Amino acid sequence: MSEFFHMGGYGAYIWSAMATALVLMLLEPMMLVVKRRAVLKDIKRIKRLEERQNRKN
Amino acid sequence: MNFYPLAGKLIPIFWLAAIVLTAIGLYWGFFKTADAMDNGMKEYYRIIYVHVASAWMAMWLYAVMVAWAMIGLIFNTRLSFMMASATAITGTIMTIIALVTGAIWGKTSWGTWWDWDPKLTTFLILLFVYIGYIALQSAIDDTRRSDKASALLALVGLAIVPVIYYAVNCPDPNQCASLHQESSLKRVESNILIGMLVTTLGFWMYSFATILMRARNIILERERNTSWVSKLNEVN
Amino acid sequence: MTLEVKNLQCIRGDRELFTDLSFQLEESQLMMLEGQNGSGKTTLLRSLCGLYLQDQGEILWNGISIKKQDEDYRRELLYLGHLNGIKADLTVLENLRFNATLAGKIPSTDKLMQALDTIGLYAFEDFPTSQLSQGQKRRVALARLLISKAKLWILDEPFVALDIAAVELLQSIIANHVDNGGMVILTTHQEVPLTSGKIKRLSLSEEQDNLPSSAK
Amino acid sequence: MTLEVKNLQCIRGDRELFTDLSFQLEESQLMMLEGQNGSGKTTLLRSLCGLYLQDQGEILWNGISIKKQDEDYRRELLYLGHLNGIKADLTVLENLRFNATLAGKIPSTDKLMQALDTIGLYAFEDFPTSQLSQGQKRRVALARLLISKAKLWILDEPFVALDIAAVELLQSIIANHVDNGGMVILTTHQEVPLTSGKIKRLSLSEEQDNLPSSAK
Amino acid sequence: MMSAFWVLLKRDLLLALRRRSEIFTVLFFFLIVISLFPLGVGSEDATLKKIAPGVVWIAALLASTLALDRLFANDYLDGTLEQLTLAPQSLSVMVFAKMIAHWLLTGLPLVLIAPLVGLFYHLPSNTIGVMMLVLLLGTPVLSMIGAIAAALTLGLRGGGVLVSLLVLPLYIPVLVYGAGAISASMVEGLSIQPYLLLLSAFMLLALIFSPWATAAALKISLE
Amino acid sequence: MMSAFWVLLKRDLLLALRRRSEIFTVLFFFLIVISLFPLGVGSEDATLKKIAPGVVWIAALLASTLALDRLFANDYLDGTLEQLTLAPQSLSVMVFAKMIAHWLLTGLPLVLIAPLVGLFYHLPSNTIGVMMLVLLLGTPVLSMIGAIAAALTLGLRGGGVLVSLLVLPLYIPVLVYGAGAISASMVEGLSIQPYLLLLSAFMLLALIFSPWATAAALKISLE
Ligand code: HEM
Ligand SMILES: Nc1ncnc2c1ncn2[C@@H]1O[C@H](COP(=O)(O)OP(=O)(O)OP(=O)(O)O)[C@@H](O)[C@H]1O
Ligand SMILES: Nc1ncnc2c1ncn2[C@@H]1O[C@H](COP(=O)(O)OP(=O)(O)OP(=O)(O)O)[C@@H](O)[C@H]1O
Ligand SMILES: [Mg+2]
Ligand SMILES: [Mg+2]
Repeated sequence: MSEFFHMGGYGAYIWSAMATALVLMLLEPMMLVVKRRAVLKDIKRIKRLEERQNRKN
Repeated sequence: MNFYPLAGKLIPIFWLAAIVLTAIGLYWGFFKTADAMDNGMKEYYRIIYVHVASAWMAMWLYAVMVAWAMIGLIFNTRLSFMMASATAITGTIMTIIALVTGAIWGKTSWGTWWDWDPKLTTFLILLFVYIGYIALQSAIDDTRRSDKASALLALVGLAIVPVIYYAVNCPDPNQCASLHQESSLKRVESNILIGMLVTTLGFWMYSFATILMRARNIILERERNTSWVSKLNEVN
Repeated sequence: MTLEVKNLQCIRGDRELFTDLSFQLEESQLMMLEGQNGSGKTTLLRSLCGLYLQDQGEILWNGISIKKQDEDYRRELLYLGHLNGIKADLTVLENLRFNATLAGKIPSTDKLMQALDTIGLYAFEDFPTSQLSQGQKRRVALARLLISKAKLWILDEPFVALDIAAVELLQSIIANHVDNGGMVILTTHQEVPLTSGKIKRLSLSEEQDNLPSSAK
Repeated sequence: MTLEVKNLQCIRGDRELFTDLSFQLEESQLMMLEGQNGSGKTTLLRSLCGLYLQDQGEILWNGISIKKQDEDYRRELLYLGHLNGIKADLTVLENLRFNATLAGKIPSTDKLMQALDTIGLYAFEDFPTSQLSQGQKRRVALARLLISKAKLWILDEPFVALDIAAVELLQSIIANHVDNGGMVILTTHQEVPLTSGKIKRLSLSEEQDNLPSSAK
Repeated sequence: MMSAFWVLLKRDLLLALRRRSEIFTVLFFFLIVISLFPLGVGSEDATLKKIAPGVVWIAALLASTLALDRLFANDYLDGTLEQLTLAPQSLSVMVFAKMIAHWLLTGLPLVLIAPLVGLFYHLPSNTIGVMMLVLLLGTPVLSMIGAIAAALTLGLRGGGVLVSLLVLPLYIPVLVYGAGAISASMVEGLSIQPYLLLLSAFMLLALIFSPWATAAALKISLE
Repeated sequence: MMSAFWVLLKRDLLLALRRRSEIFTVLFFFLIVISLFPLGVGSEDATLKKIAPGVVWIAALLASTLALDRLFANDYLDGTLEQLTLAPQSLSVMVFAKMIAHWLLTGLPLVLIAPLVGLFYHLPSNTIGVMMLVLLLGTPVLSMIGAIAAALTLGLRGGGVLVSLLVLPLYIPVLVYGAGAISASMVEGLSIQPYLLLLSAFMLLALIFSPWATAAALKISLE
C-alpha cells in the first residue's frame, strides 16, 4: 500500500497534483453553495420586508 | 423562466456522472496501466489524467463561453450572457489546474517548474484572457452593460486568440510551412488513453454541473425582486 | 414632424422609474418635464436621445422608431445635458466651432462671433473655457442653440448657473424656436414663465414613491 | 467672531474683478453675494477660504489674518463650491462619514443616517453616488451642513439642481444656522426668500462692466 | 461625414499640443525603459543586440497602454463624448479619427525616436531601418486594439490597470512578429518579408474591425 | 491630525479595492508584464537571468505611473481635493497618506509577486530575496516622486512638459541602483550593501521632502 503511495519516488509530485485538482474542484462547488445560501437569505429578507409593508398598507 | 427548475433537476445527474466517470478514469489510470511509459516516463506520467483532462476542458470551455456570448449579442437573450459568465469561472479554474499540474509534471520530467515553451505559454495567455473577461465583468455594476461589454470582449478575443496561438507556436514565419504539431496522443498506450478520456468525460460533467449551479445563482441574484422568485419553494 | 412615445418603461438598478409612459409632441410645442430629484427626468431625456435604451416601449420620430433611423433623427436633434460638453483646454470660439461642425454645418467665424455676442460672451472668444466662470461655461454650451438648425431641442436643466439676464435671454431663445415651428422638451426646477406655444406638462414623480425598492 | 475683509482686490488674467472691497460679517448674519455671471463671486468666495490668494487687501478672522492661522480658521469654515466634493465610487454614507471625519469629528452612524434622512436620501445610504441623479448628488454634499459644527458657511450656488422641496429645506437649514449664531455667505441666481437674521447684500457687478480688459 | 473626421482629428491634436506634458510623458517612459536594460544587462554587444528587438517592442506596447486612458476618458467626463455619439455622423468614422490622433501622438514619436535606440544598442543601420518600418506597421495596430479596450472600460474605476490587463495579451502577435522581424534583420540571409506581410495583415484586420468594435463598445459603455 | 491621516488612507484603499477582484487585477497585470518579455526577447536561460532585474523595475515603473492619475486627478475633478485643502489638518500629512495608499496598491503587490518572477526567470533563491528587498526600498520612492509630478501637472497647460522633464529623470537613480543590486546578487562575490545604502538614502530623502513639496505643489495648482 505504502508502495502505491510512494509511486517509485514520485509520490509527492503525483499526489500534490491530484490534491490541487481535488481541492480546487471541491472548493468551487462549495463556494457556489455558500453563494446560493447567501442569495436565498437575501431573497427571504426582501420577501419579509414586502410582507410587512403589505400588512401595514 | 423554466430554465431554472430544469437546471435544478439536471445538476444532481451531472454530479453523479462526474464522480462516477472521474473515479473510473482514475482507477483505470492507476491500476490498469504500467508503471512506465514506452518513452521512458516513470510513474509520474500519471499526472496526465488530471493534467490533460483539465487542459482540454480549459480550451473547450473558452469556446463554449465565446459561443454563449455571441448568441447573447446576436439574439439579445439574457440567459446566454449569464451562461457565458458562468462558464468563464469554471474555465479559469480548469486553466489553473492545468497550469499547476503541468508545472508539477515539468519539475519531475524536466527538472524545472516553468519553461517558456509554446504550449505552456499559450495556456498562460489563455489564463490572462479568462481573467481579463472576468475582471471586466466584475468591474461593471450595471448588469446590462457588463453583459454586453464582456460579450464584446469575448468576441474580440475570438478574433485575436487564434492569432495569438499561431504567433506563440510559430514565432518565425520563415519556417511556418513546416509547422506540424504531431499530437503525442498517438504514441500513448491505449490503457492510458482510456483513463485519460474517461477522466476528461468526468471533468466535462463536473463543468456542466458547476456551470449550471452558477447560472442558477446568477439568475436568483438578478431576479430577486421578481414574483416568480418569491414563489419558489426554496424561499418558502 | 412628430415625436411619439409609446408605453415607455425604464428600470435603473432595481427601481422602476416609469412605466407605460406615452405622449406626443408636435411642431411648435414645448413640453415641460417635471418631477423631484431622482424621479427619472434625465433618464427619460437620455432615452429620447437614444443614449439610454429603454427597457420597454417605443420612441418614434415621424412614425419611425429612432433606432432604425439614427443619423436622420440625430440631425434633427440637439441635446444639452447636465454636462456642458465643452473642452476646458480649447478656447470659447474653438469649442463653438467644433460643436457646430460636428452638428453638420461649417459656420463662418462671423456667425459664430455673433452668436457669442448674443449669448453674452463678447470679447471672450479667445479665452480657454477653463478660465471661465461656471455661468460663462454654461453659456458656451448654450451658444449652440443659436447656430443650430435642429428641430427638436432636448434641454436638461438649461437654466442652471445662469444669472437673471441670461435666464431671460434663454427663455426668449426657446420661445423663438417654438414660434418658428421647433419642438422643445425641457426640465427645470426653477420657476420660469415660458409663455409661448402650447405648453405641455408631464410629471414623473406622482407615479410612484422615491425609494429604492430594497427599502420598500 | 467676525470675518472682516479689507480693501480686497482680485485680478484674474488681465481683468480686475474687484478692488477695494471691504465688508464685515458678524455672528447671526447672512450675506447674499450678487452679481452676474463672471463677475467674480466664486473668486471672492474662494479667496475668503484661502483657496485663492488675493492680489491686495486682507481677510481677517477674529482680527487675525487667515493666512497666519489657517488650521484654526479652517476648523470654523465650511465651503461648498460648484463641485460637490463627493467620490462617485463611494456610497452615500461613506462619503458623508469621510467628509465629517475630515472636518474633525468622528460622528456616529446613527447621526449620519439621520442627516441623510433629513436631506431626503432615506434608504439611499448604500448607493454609490455615481448612481444618483444630479440633485441627489447635490444633496449628499449638502448633508454636511447638517452635521457640521463650523461657524462660517460659505456656499456657492447651493440651490443648483435641487427640486423645490429641497430648496425649501435648505433655506430652513440656513435660517436655522443663522438663528443659532452662525454666519453664512452665499450666492445664488435663483430668487429665494431668505427671511431670517439680518441679511446683508453685496453686489459685485455694478462696480464694473463684464468685459475682459483687452476689449475695453 | 469627412468634415467630422477632420475636425475631430484636428481637435484631438490641438488638445494634445496644448498639454504637451502628455506627449513627453509617453516619450520619456519609452526612453527610460529602453535605457534601463543596458544598465542591468551590462553592455556586451551581443547581449544588447539580442534583447534590443524585444525591448523596443515591449517599450512601445507599454507606452501605448499608458496613454490609452486618455483616448476617451476625458471626453467622457466633460460630456463631449455624449455629444459625439449624438452627432449626425457615423460614430465609427469619428472613433477612427480619434485612433489616428492617438497613434500620431504615441506611436509616431516612437517610430521617430527609434534611431536613438539603435545608437544605444549598437544596432547596424539596416536594422534601424527595419525597426522603424515594423514600428510604423505595428504601432497603429496597438492603438486600434487599445481603443476597443479603452471604450469598454470607460468610466470604470481601476481604469489604467484594468485596460492593460485586457489589452496586453491581445498585443502579443504584434510583439512576436514585430520583434521577430528586427531579430531576423540582424541574421544574414533571413527574409523579413513574411514578418512584414503578417504585420500588414494585422493592420488590415484591425482597420476593418476596430472602428466598428470600438463604436459598439462606446455605445454599450455610455448607456 | 492622525484621524485625517487614517481616514484618508482608508478611503483611498477603499476606493481602489471597492471590490476584492481589484487586488487580483493588479497582481495579474504584473504577471502579464513579466511574461511579455520572454515572448519578445526569447527564453534562453542566460538571457532571462540578465533581463530579470530590468523587467521587475519596469513593471514597477509602469504600475506606479499608470496609477499616478488616481493620486490627485480624480480628487481634483470632483472637488474633493479642494475639500482636503480646506480641512483643518496639515496638508502634508494628508498627502503622505495618499502616497502610502498609492504605494500599497502599486508597490507592495510587486514585492509580493517577486517570487513568481524568480520562478519564471529561473532565478536563484537568494536573488529573489534581494529582489524583494530592493523593491521594498525603491518602490516607495517611485510613489513619492511621482506624487510631486502628479501634483505639479494637475490641471496644468503646456507647462507640464517642464515638470515631467524635471521629475521623470529622478526616477532613474532608483531604477539604476535597484536593478544593479539584483544583477549584483547574481554575481559571486559582489556586495549588494552599497546599493542598499544608496536606496535607503533615497528613501530617506524622499520621505523628508516629498510630502512637503507635494503639498506646496497642490496649493499652487489649486489656485
Ligand atoms: C508547467 C506546465 C506544463 C508542463 C510542465 C507540461 C508537461 C507536459 C508533459 C511532459 C506532457 C507529456 C506528453 C508529452 O510529452 O507531450 C504533457 C502532456 C500534455 N499537456 Fe502539458 N504541461 C504543462 C502545461 C500544459 C498546459 C498549460 C497545457 C494546455 C494545453 C498542456 C496540455 C497538455 C496536453 C493536451 C497533453 C497531452 C498530450 C498531448 O496531447 O500532446 N500542458 N504536458
Ligand atoms: N448609472 C446609474 N445606475 C443606476 N441607477 C441610476 C444611475 N443613474 C441614475 N440612476 C437612478 O435613476 C434615478 C433617476 O435619475 P435621473 O438622473 O433620471 O433623475 P432626475 O429626475 O434627472 O433627477 P434630478 O432632478 O436630480 O436631475 C435616480 O434615482 C438614480 O438613483
Ligand atoms: N482659472 C482662471 N484663470 C483666469 N481667469 C479666470 C479663472 N477662473 C475664472 N476666471 C475669470 O474670473 C472671472 C470671475 O469668475 P468667477 O468664477 O469668480 O465668476 P462668478 O461670479 O462666480 O460667475 P458665475 O455666476 O458664472 O459662477 C470670470 O470672468 C473668469 O473669466
Ligand atoms: Mg437630472
Ligand atoms: Mg461662480
